[in-house]
Amino acid sequence: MKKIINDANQVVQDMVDGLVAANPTTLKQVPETFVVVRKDAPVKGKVAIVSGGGSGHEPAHAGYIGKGMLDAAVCGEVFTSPTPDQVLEAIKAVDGGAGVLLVIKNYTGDVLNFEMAAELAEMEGIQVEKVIVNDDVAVEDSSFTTGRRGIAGTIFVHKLAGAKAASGASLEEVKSVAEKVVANVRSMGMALTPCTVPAAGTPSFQLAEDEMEIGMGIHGEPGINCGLIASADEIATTLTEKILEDYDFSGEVAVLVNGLGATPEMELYIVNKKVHALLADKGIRIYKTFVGEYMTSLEMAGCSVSLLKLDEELKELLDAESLAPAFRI
Amino acid sequence: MKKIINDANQVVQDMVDGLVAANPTTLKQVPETFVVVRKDAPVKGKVAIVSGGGSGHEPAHAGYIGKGMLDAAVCGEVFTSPTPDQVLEAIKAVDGGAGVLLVIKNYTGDVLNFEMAAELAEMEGIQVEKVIVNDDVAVEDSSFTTGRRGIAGTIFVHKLAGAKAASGASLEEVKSVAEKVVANVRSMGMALTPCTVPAAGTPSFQLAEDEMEIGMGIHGEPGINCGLIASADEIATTLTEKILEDYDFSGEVAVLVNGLGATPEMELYIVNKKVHALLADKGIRIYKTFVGEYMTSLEMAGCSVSLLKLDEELKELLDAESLAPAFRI
Amino acid sequence: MELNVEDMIKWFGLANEKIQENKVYLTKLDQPIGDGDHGINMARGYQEAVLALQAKEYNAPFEVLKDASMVLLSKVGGASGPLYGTAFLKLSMEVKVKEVLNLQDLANGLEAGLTGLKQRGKSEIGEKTLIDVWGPVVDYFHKAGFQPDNLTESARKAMENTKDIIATKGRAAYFKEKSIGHIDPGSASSYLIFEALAEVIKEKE
Amino acid sequence: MELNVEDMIKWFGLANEKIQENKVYLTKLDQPIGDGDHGINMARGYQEAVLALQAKEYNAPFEVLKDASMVLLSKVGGASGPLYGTAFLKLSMEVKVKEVLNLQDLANGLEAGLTGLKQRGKSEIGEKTLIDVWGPVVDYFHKAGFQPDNLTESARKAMENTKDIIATKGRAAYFKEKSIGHIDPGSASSYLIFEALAEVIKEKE
Ligand SMILES: Nc1ncnc2c1ncn2[C@@H]1O[C@H](COP(=O)(O)OP(=O)(O)O)[C@@H](O)[C@H]1O
Ligand SMILES: Nc1ncnc2c1ncn2[C@@H]1O[C@H](COP(=O)(O)OP(=O)(O)O)[C@@H](O)[C@H]1O
Ligand SMILES: [Mg+2]
Ligand SMILES: [Mg+2]
Ligand SMILES: [Mg+2]
Ligand SMILES: [Mg+2]
Repeated sequence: MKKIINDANQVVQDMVDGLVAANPTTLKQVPETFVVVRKDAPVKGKVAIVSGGGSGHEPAHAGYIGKGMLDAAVCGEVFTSPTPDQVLEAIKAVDGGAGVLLVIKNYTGDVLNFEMAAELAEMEGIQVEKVIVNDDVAVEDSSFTTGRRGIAGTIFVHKLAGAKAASGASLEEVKSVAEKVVANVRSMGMALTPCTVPAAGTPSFQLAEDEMEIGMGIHGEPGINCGLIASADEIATTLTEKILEDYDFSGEVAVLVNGLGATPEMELYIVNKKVHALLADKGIRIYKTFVGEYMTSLEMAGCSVSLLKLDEELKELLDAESLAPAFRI
Repeated sequence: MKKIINDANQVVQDMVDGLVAANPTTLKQVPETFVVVRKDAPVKGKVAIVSGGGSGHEPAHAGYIGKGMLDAAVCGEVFTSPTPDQVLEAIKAVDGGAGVLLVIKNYTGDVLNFEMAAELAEMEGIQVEKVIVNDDVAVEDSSFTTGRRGIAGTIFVHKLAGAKAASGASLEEVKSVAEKVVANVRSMGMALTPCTVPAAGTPSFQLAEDEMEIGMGIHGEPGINCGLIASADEIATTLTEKILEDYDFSGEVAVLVNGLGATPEMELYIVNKKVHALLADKGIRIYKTFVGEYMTSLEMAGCSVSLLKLDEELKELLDAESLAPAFRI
Repeated sequence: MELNVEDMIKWFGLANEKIQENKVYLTKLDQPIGDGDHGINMARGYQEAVLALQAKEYNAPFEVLKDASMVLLSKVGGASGPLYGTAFLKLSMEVKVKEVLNLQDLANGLEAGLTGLKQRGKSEIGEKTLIDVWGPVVDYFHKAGFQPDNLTESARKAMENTKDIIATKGRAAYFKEKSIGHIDPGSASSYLIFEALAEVIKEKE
Repeated sequence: MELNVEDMIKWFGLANEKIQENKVYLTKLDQPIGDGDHGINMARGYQEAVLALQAKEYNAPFEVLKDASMVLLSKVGGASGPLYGTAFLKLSMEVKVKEVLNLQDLANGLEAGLTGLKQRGKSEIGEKTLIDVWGPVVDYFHKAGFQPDNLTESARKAMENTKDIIATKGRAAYFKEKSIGHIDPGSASSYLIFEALAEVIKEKE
């Protein structure tokens, strides 16, 4: 394991300190927690948006804190959902009286911990709603299992719900935008290499020098198949087609080509070229494209593609101002 | 070599296509070149800023194109300086009549190719000035050798010269700001792993599982020493102290903690925490901090620290609006 | 056989020792069919729980259980944190007021814990989760002829049996058929916890 | 011995073959003391040069040399592109108008190329660059008793000798003492180019 860290058990602490130090005018930490909130929180009368999850997915989620996006991010231990008390602290720190929306990626841990926090917050008289993001089409859509994972498409939920909240909308309205985004976003990823949880010290899985895994989750959970490494065009095609099979994207879309951590931006642009060609072929219009690292998996090499189907309302929300450092609009 | 590419000899072509496809409203490609320019180029009456170099350092330099920063970026082959004809095309595409400033990282290839392009442009009646960035304190400052490399500090030159140009300043004034930034910026990097030029197929150097290289250049050129991997605090201390030994930074500074490609953002924040502590100890005030991937080396793991000494003029230019996607202010 | 406050504290202490010893093993189990943090999570949570229990005076077992459940809830994280937190909270509520716990109390308490686990996890026996150890253990407690060694044995068997199950809940569910052949990490930590309980009971006999 | 337009084209063709064959080797030389692209750069540039030369009619060697230099300048990139581009441009200018080149013409032309290299690279003999091959080669051309095989031999020796030099120019300069023991990649490509020239001359004898 080669990492630039001090103590494998202190990485989240050190990261949060370094993050807040880097953004002293826009971020603050809730004392004695790994909760990071807008410096000006709570914003009176505005619905607050809280997200979070295990650490190791940076810039998700703390990079999305800012006017027009998140009010708080709860940083769990690496790959470990944060605990209910931490989520509760976040909710309390940002509630401006108009209620709080929790944006939860669909993993058992996140769902359980955020749900418990929501119950605790309601007991304290705070109005809380939640939305669960499950954009990963690599996983079968089923009500008998945990269901689909939440991956990079989550960023669109942050952005659009955040824009709606910034516009002064009610909790119900913000939640309904978030649900609309969830209903209209699909993603799929792939990996070339594993990653190592610092405190574990060894990679969480193995891929041979000529192998890749299609459909990989952001914690290294496997995908649809492990096969020989393919070309960028083939990879882009596999991911895009699986997404298009799952949902009718005809009309206009936003595209997100996301790097998992170790993949050079060059390669993401190569993938983007093919995604554009594929969508053009199908007559799907691309309204906006985002290429970069938005939802990572430590130092995993790989990428994901997300599509968000847009209508006039969603376009306006996508274009609204965001001052979040990792998603400036 | 595990890469998401199609043809190792076509990566720059594919990347430029994917980049322009992602930014259709802000970027355009000069036909039949790897030159990317602002969509609205040439901006009449504004001094234009052109930079570039070998590819593989993304988002440098095309990510810095935008109002308030670069007008054009010339993308060479991977790790290979672009040729004079390409640089000339860039100069011609962005000259708005007020002249063009070339921002060159100090490598023999970049210097030679950009200089030849400048001569050709002058022959065509375009006013061209150039500034050479040599911020890497890992290399001895010498007039008998090639001298110091240009690394991540270059981004500050782009930003501040770009802001000056946007303010309507003359070529001479823009050049003098760029030179002032060069005089006041210092950087140093380190690496944990090598990277692989796609067309070469094998890593350009080796580092054992317990080794790191301090003072590493962005093409994998070696540094001051190769030793056992140290803690984030030790690494931050080594880099920061070497920078502080080289130049008197007392007063106010901007900090840039830059990832080389494969290093998780988490680790960059851990380094940032220590850099802040060290500067605080020395009574150096931090005006602004940037943490992220600004000048990468393909999939190399590692980081660099840059400091820019600020005065009122430079602060104002640093704070000026930039619409460049990779450096939004 | 009756367990008092001290025994409860001993239970958590012993379980903690086992979890610390098996931290790497539990994490390794979570690598092929999870995200490689289960040992880290459990070790962090149990360590904190033991510290918290040492720092306080208790009058009844349910108080120990409640405090432990709160620490686990706020220190383990992931899926296992709220699950173990819930299980011990339900166990605590079931045995409320009692100053000592006999086998019947434990049986009822653990059954309440199991019910809590199922509700919280929206899951059932046979989904390759820690429930697949809690279920057989509760059954064993309800049987006549309790023997600590047999408790350990039935927990161990239950844990081993999770190898053959296809996961349908938790992170391992993404691995589908590939989850077969691997022990569920949560079942392994539950086994350690029941092994510790068996040892505490054995000492009392 | 006189070289005409066809021989010039043959020179670039032969040099290209050698460079393509040694593409990996040249890149490998550039890995320990450079950035691992020299073979890729030279192979790309020479391939393009040969294609360009085949597509046109020429009346004199200097025209071939000028076109080749322009292609190298615009296709090699890196440090070596402008250097080779400059060298061949200066060579072309030196032998301008002449319809055939004898040994003396080549000697003068290569010397002009060497001067161009030094100016462009702001470098001298002994800095572990391709100049360390061009220098001895020019010297050899000026000597009496020219023998193609000896040209090759002196170029090879010069290339080998770059092993012992500490680099002070180009990317290898960052390696300081560590650059010792490694052949300079640019010297190796220059060696191949002169080996090709020697073979062309040999055929004419
Ligand atoms: N829905 C569920 N119901 C019951 N137990 C579950 C459920 N989901 C996960 N688990 C248990 O949690 C364990 C994983 O815990 P841990 O690795 O700490 O959390 P995470 O999966 O969030 O990384 C699994 O091995 C399983 O026993
Ligand atoms: N200043 C210089 N003068 C002469 N030759 C140089 C100089 N700098 C570099 N070279 C030559 O260029 C070669 C490297 O070429 P190449 O790898 O293609 O470019 P780069 O170093 O830009 O990657 C070196 O081996 C050396 O022979
Ligand atoms: Mg986890
Ligand atoms: Mg190069
Ligand atoms: Mg886990
Ligand atoms: Mg090179």
